[in-house]
Amino acid sequence: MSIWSYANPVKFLALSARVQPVLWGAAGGCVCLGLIWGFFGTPDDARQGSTVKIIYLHVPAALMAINAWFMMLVASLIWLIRRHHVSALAAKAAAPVGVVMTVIALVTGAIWGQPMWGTWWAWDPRLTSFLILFLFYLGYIALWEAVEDPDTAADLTSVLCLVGSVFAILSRYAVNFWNQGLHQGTSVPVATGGRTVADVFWYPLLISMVGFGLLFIAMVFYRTGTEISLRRAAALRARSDGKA
Amino acid sequence: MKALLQRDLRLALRAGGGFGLALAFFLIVVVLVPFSVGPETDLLSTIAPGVLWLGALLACLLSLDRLLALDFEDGTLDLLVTAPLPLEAALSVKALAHWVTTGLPLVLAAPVLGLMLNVPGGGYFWLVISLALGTPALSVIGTFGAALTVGIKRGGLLLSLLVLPLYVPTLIFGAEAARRGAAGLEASTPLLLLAGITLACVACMPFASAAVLRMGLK
Amino acid sequence: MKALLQRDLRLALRAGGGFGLALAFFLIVVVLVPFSVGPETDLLSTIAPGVLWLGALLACLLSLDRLLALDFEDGTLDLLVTAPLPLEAALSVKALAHWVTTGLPLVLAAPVLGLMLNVPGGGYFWLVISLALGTPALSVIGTFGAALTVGIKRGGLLLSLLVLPLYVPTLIFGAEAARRGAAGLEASTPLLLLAGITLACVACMPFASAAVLRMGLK
Amino acid sequence: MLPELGKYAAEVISAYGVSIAMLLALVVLTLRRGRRARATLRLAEQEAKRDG
Amino acid sequence: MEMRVSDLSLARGGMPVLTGVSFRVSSGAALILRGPNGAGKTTLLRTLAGLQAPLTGEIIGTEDQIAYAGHADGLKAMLSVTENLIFWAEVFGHSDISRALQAYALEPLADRLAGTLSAGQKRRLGLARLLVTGRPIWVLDEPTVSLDTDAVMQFADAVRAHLAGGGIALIATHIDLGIKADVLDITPFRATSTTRAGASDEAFL
Amino acid sequence: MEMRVSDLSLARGGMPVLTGVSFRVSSGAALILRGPNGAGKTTLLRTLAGLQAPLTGEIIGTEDQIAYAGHADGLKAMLSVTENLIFWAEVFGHSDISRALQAYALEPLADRLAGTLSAGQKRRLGLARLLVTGRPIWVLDEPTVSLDTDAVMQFADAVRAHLAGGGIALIATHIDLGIKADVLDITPFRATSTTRAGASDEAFL
Ligand code: HEM
Ligand SMILES: Nc1ncnc2c1ncn2[C@@H]1O[C@H](COP(=O)(O)OP(=O)(O)OP(=O)(O)O)[C@@H](O)[C@H]1O
Ligand SMILES: Nc1ncnc2c1ncn2[C@@H]1O[C@H](COP(=O)(O)OP(=O)(O)OP(=O)(O)O)[C@@H](O)[C@H]1O
Ligand SMILES: [Mg+2]
Ligand SMILES: [Mg+2]
Repeated sequence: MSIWSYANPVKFLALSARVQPVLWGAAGGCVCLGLIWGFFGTPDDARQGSTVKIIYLHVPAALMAINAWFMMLVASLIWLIRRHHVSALAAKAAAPVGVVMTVIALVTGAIWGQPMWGTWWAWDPRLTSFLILFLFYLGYIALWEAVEDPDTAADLTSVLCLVGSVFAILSRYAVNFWNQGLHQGTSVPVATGGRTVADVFWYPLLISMVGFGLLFIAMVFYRTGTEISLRRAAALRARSDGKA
Repeated sequence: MKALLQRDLRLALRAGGGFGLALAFFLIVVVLVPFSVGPETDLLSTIAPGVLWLGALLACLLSLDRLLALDFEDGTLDLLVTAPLPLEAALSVKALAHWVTTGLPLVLAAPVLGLMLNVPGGGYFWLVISLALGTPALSVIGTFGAALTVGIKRGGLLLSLLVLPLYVPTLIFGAEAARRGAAGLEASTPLLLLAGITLACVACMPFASAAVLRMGLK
Repeated sequence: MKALLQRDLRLALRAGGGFGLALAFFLIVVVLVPFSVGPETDLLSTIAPGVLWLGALLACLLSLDRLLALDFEDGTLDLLVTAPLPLEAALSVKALAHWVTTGLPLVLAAPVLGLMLNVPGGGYFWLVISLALGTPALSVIGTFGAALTVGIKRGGLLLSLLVLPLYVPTLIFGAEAARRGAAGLEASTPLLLLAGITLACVACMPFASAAVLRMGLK
Repeated sequence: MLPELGKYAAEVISAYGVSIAMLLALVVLTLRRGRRARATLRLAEQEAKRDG
Repeated sequence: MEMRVSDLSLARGGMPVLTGVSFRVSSGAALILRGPNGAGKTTLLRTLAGLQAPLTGEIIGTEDQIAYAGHADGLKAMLSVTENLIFWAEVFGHSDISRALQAYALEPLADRLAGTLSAGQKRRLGLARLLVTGRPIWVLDEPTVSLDTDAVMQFADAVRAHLAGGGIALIATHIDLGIKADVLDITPFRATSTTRAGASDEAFL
Repeated sequence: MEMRVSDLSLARGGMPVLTGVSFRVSSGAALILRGPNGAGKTTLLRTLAGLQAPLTGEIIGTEDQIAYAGHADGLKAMLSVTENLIFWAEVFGHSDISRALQAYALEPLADRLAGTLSAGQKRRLGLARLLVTGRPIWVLDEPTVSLDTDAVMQFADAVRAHLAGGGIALIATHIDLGIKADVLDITPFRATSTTRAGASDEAFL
């Protein structure tokens, strides 16, 4: 059976109902384990003191904020090319989760900035491009809300997501050009191969990142189901009204 | 296409048509800045290039919602879509008309308003050049935003929300060039980047705008 | 009157209704300022109170054109004028609805956005107070402007042009109070003057707005 | 019970507090909206079945 | 109750349009205004509704009595049919909208957003609004535009009921409505170029 | 020339409205669409004009041949009658507007701003626009709204002349136009609740 068969909304509903418990369980477990281990079970950093503990929230949230947008981009493309409703609704469902992740990254970063840099906020490129990402999320959600016809809304938001992605990358370079920053470089080893975080910090961080990822997936599954239910209820109602 | 350009310009010149209003808005923002940040000359001349760029951007933004919404409301857009003109061309022409009625006057007025904020001597040249290179991108990107929000009742502010993040790269390079120019630094790198953005936008955005408009109209 | 307030608030909350969009615009202006004037923290914190006031004013301004124009276009205004409600009351209610959907959120958001521009510590209190006292005047004066331009097709920018000079006194006292507060100076004099302006506007402007609207509709 | 957080206790705890609160709020809102939507759907399905 | 209009002169855009219009309509009667395009029907009705002032002449008995329905319907696309009606009912100090919904067979559409109605359905909603105002004088400008034959009949019934209840209706129309009423052709009152009736540009002649 | 529509299904707002519509109209013929309010006439005409896509079915022979006139007229209030017409003529690659002005007796109004016309005068201008497009297929949605009897006659003449020149006209209307034409009542094609035609909400059923 092809994976596209789950592009049928009703089938997807059934599938999501089946995987829900596993997903939520795993997500909850990982998040709790990572955060508790991080908070209670790791030593303080020599330079940063206890504030390193913020990393277990800050980095996973920041990662998920970016990945959520990326997932929306892929889902938008699928909608534009293959016109699977589930895909469009998944993009819609992911956006609010992405915003919350963005806000968590911003807030924990701000709180961390106070002791480390002596300021809540600085116009550092990394922070600034995150703020721009936040604006893109807001615009995307506002557009979904504003367009009445759901299919048109899906079309328009998909194109916005595409164009927005291009401009988000452009902004990233522009911002880098505009200001050299305070924020430290990346140390998650995906890009660079080696990592700069000591093992004591690394394992809980890894678990926490996995947890945030799972939480995101669980949430998107569930919320997509919600959107499908709403559409399906509206469709059924409309049919029976039409008959009346 | 010539007909469309002519009509748009003529409409802009008629009563309530908006020609010169972007200019007036620009002027007023520049006038209000000293009221809000205080009258110190040094401070003003430091922030002057930035304020002028920001003012230009906001003035542009504010005039976007009449770019397509009026034509939508009175049914002109429906008829244009069925006309023999390719929609991409029609939208490019409308963007051009928007630039001629808002961007161009702002470019010409910037040196005069710069006086009021004490832009340092050599800065005028770079200010004008950067605005001249950057404002076309603002119009073209704005057309895309207008096309996105066209079916939505009075999308005004939504339009701003969608368009502003898209304006960020243009603003950064434009303002950077103007600021460096005013400070007597080398400003050709940001200027080149700005020109690149404008060219790319002018070349690609009309297709996105037309696609989005077709989706929105149905 | 309750019906009118309810309807306006409900419409604002519906899709495309504009609630929260003023807020978004405010946010975006604050974000764009560093891009245009540069990222230096000192400079930013000096101009912060002024920028926030200017941003609030512009956000308010941008939402004015939907205050009456939509009701005019679909004929609601004609019907309201013939309804048993006194027009003055109707316009006051509409101004109130405008304030609740734009001014109030701005007041609440100002401290957060102040963070981003590094408003000095003690300044937050005065900033919020001055905005809370000043924004109602902005809504009421804005209603007058909207009534003036109601018959004019897409008066958007013309409206801005007419209203901005009327906003000057409010802006001066409001920004002055916020700036003094941020600098740790005594700020109660401009604050009192601001309160006076607001009270006078709320008391008198609806009559002017109603008069102007009656003239414009015929 | 709490580990020794030194002079940064306030920061660390508030960071955790705010983040966890936001995550919880997101989950709760998601679940609530989801429950409601699924309830509406069940109702609509029953109606549809009844009306044939 | 009776409304009386005597020797009315009207201008539109600074130019006199009609002069010397006089008529009276009493309780329970309807008056249908006819005249070619551009004759001044809309101008006359707007003046009666108090939306513009006459140049000369008097209008008696209409103060706060009029419900006006013009070319635009005053409906909000983003409110549902019910919400739209309730709003207007409350503005006019009433609250019951069921009769209005019923008169124009709007019940099946009650929860639809007004923006998603077809042209004729919108018009029916616009006319239903008249029933929730409780006003005795209806001033209607081409009310049956876009209506199908059923809906025209519903409208005629509503007008007849209104008249039977002692109301008054003034209707400008180009087509036949099937309502028993006096007809006033306004063509003879059209202002000629020599008419002097106090229009604003006359000061310059 | 001939236009052919086969087995068309249409949706509006995600709901199927019409299914299985088929007809053909050949050069020189007119087709009048009838149906109660909300039947789907506007939806059908917009689809034919290419403003929305059909769910299923084929439309043949309309590509770049259609001049559409819907509920809104596409007139600019701040341009004069002549300027409005010239604009549309140029968009469609023509330049002569005198025939259009004459057909609807618009010469006396030629220099007036479109915004200062009465409802019927505006409509006449909107219809005159069709004459400057030079397109062979006219798709008209309730064209005679607000028109007086003279103007309705002018319209009928214009349609007859268009047909005589080998054109095609599709007209949705509720009233009688005095044009010899086939009538298609679309009521039988209304989608029932069990219709499956690929409307966007069907994926959810
Ligand atoms: C509002 C402010 C902040 C924002 C929006 C922000 C944003 C981000 C983002 C997006 C990442 C992930 C980047 C990646 O992994 O490639 C990240 C990672 C990180 N941030 Fe922040 N940050 C902020 C403030 C801070 C502060 C104040 C500190 C501490 C001094 C900090 C320390 C870190 C660390 C240690 C990482 C992990 C870097 C790595 O190993 O990849 N951040 N931040
Ligand atoms: N703003 C304006 N400025 C100048 N003249 C105007 C204006 N509005 C309308 N007119 C003219 O006033 C006259 C009366 O217009 P009115 O709208 O009252 O006509 P009407 O009888 O309602 O016509 P219709 O049947 O077409 O609706 C017309 O000749 C019209 O052209
Ligand atoms: N945006 C929308 N969303 C949902 N349904 C809609 C929307 N627009 C129209 N409809 C419905 O689609 C159906 C067809 O509408 P359409 O406008 O085609 O009817 P019509 O035949 O032109 O009617 P009229 O004679 O009143 O103009 C109607 O039942 C209408 O209520
Ligand atoms: Mg009229
Ligand atoms: Mg229709």
